[in-house]
Amino acid sequence: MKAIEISNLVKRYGNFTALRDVSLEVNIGDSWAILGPNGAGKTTLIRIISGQAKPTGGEVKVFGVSSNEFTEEIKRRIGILSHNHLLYEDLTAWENLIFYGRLYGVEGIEDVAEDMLRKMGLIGRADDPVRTFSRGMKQKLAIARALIHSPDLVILDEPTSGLDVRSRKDLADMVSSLKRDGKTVLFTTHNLEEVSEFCSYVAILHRGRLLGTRRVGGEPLEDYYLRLVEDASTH
Amino acid sequence: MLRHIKEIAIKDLRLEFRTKSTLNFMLLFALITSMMFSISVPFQSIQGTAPGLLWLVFLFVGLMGFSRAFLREVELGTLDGLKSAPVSPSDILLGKVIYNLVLVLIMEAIIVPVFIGLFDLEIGNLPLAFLVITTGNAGFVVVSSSLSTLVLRARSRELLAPLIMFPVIYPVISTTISGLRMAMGGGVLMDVKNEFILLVSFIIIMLIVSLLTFEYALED
Amino acid sequence: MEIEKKTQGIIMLISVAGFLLAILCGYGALIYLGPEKTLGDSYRIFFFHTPSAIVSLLGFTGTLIFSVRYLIRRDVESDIYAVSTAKVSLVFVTIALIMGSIWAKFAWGEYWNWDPRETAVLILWFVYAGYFALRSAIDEFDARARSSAIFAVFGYVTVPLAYLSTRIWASLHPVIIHTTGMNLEPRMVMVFVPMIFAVLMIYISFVWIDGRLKKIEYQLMEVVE
Amino acid sequence: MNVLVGVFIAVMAFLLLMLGLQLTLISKVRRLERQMRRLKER
Repeated sequence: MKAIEISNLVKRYGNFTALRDVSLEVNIGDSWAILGPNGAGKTTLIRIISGQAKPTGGEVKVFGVSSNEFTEEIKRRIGILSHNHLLYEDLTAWENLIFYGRLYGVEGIEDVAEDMLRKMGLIGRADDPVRTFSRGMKQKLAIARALIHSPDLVILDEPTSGLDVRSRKDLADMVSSLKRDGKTVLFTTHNLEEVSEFCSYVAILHRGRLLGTRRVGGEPLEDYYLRLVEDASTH
Repeated sequence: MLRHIKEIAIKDLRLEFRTKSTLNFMLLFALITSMMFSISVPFQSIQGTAPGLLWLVFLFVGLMGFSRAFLREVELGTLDGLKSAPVSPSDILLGKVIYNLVLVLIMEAIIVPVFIGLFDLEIGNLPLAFLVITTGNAGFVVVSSSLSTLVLRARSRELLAPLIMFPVIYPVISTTISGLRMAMGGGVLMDVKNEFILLVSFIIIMLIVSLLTFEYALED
Repeated sequence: MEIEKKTQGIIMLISVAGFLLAILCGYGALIYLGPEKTLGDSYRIFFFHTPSAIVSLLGFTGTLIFSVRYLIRRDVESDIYAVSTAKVSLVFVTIALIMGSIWAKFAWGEYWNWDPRETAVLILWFVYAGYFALRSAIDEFDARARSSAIFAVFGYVTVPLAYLSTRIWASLHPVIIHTTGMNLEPRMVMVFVPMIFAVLMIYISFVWIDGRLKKIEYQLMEVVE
Repeated sequence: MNVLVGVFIAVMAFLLLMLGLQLTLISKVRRLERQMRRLKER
């Protein structure tokens, strides 16, 4: 079984085609970067994989289950960190984690949440509303939120945007520890350098089309990327 | 699942009581409309028009307040969090309905006494009046909770919302007023039997329609 | 394309037959039948008012069916026909409302009486006016089709309500069709029933033509893309 | 009686107007279909 199998995925919003004929397979335990400029369809792809949006055509399977029959069981195995942090600003850090933990049916949620907050270094601010947090702290809490139910597939949608150097380093540590634990990681970015820093595979998305996939290493990514994009525009 | 519904409702109540953003606005709005009515309606005719006016206050307030439950999630972007969580759409809807029902009960407990005082009303059967308003509001909450998601991506949604909600809840509006009139005149439960049958069947039908369509309403 | 041509021919036939039948029945209603005992000549409005009302209610049922079909299938065609049926029904119910209030002026002395049936039909009118308002406010195709389809399902409650309004609330509105049969003289039935069919045929042809127009406009838009 | 004849004529005129509307709509459909064919041939 693969973690993700996407075949001939199409997503249209009215006349605008966000994704056309995207096919991709991700093995369990691999870490993939989806690289593409803004508007390439990265977020749309993520939304479909995480069950927030439905495909117009084609099929997406996550852990063998098709997105058309997406069950709560599958959603429980996915953790998503979106560029929108998905936190309730007027609730405290603690309340946010407890709320989501209960929705995900996490057992012993209070202990898990406390562990999580300690690991993220937020335990001292647990009872402060999220509104008062700095950008980096919100990001840390968002990570805790995404991982509260220890998901098998972790989706990170542009997680580095707006992060300072310190928080970025923490994020990289977190991703490598996820990889060590054998989790599948999906990571979207528009930044070439981040690909090799976080992931071992890369898929290049350009104007809704998947131009190519490869292992990280060998030919410099920049050359590979430019070659694919030029090929695509001459066709 | 009941657990999810409860979690969502409690979360929303906690959010609301922390900021009171909706509750305060709803109350102020209710007070100012009551005052406007009090100024505009001649004293002699108030006993006859009061049921309609009281219900209008609730309609206006509900129209502004009930849709906040979803709007707030959309503005914060947390609706995506709910959608990616293992929660069925009907749980989300029912959580919001229950949250709005609690808001309604709070509003009633404050507005009705103020309204009675402001107009110096005589209410024949106060418990029945409360019961009628609550049932009417329940119908309103069910419809507005799910219709408010339809205008989320529309232009000028604040204008559009009453436009599409009022005609659909018209049966609730008219039966509640007639029930309220009965209760104010000192009627008993048996006098408003027909109104109750109509209201309850409306609520049940709308709840079924909401639960069936809500999965589509949340999609994108 | 070939099938479309054939349907087009059939629809043209239905349309022309509908119009001819309507003229014939109009003659029957206005000239062939004599005045009624209590209402005099004003009862003749009934032959135009009631068929448009009946057909528009049937038409809104069509809107419901196409809307549900859209939600299941997500096809452009269902959305287009949901809109066409709603549009033509809205015109017909407007006609029924206007003629009804003219009749009310003769029979009850006022154009508008807030009779339960009048009110219920007016609310229904607002529901479908709201339907078009909702559509015009959403730009994105899928969101527009989906939202309005869901709204059509909700709004449909007003249709049975309009039909049953005379039974639920005390109403002045005459009830013509009972479960036991029709409350009409045989000669009147001879004009009334064909008139329903005539209006229905006109309705169907309008819906088909409008739907066809919208479909081809949609296809053109896609090709230009 | 005269009033009724007048009403009848008005109804006929209204029906003919509707028929005319249908015919214009159909001719518009035809025109767009031709346009479509031309676009497809290209």
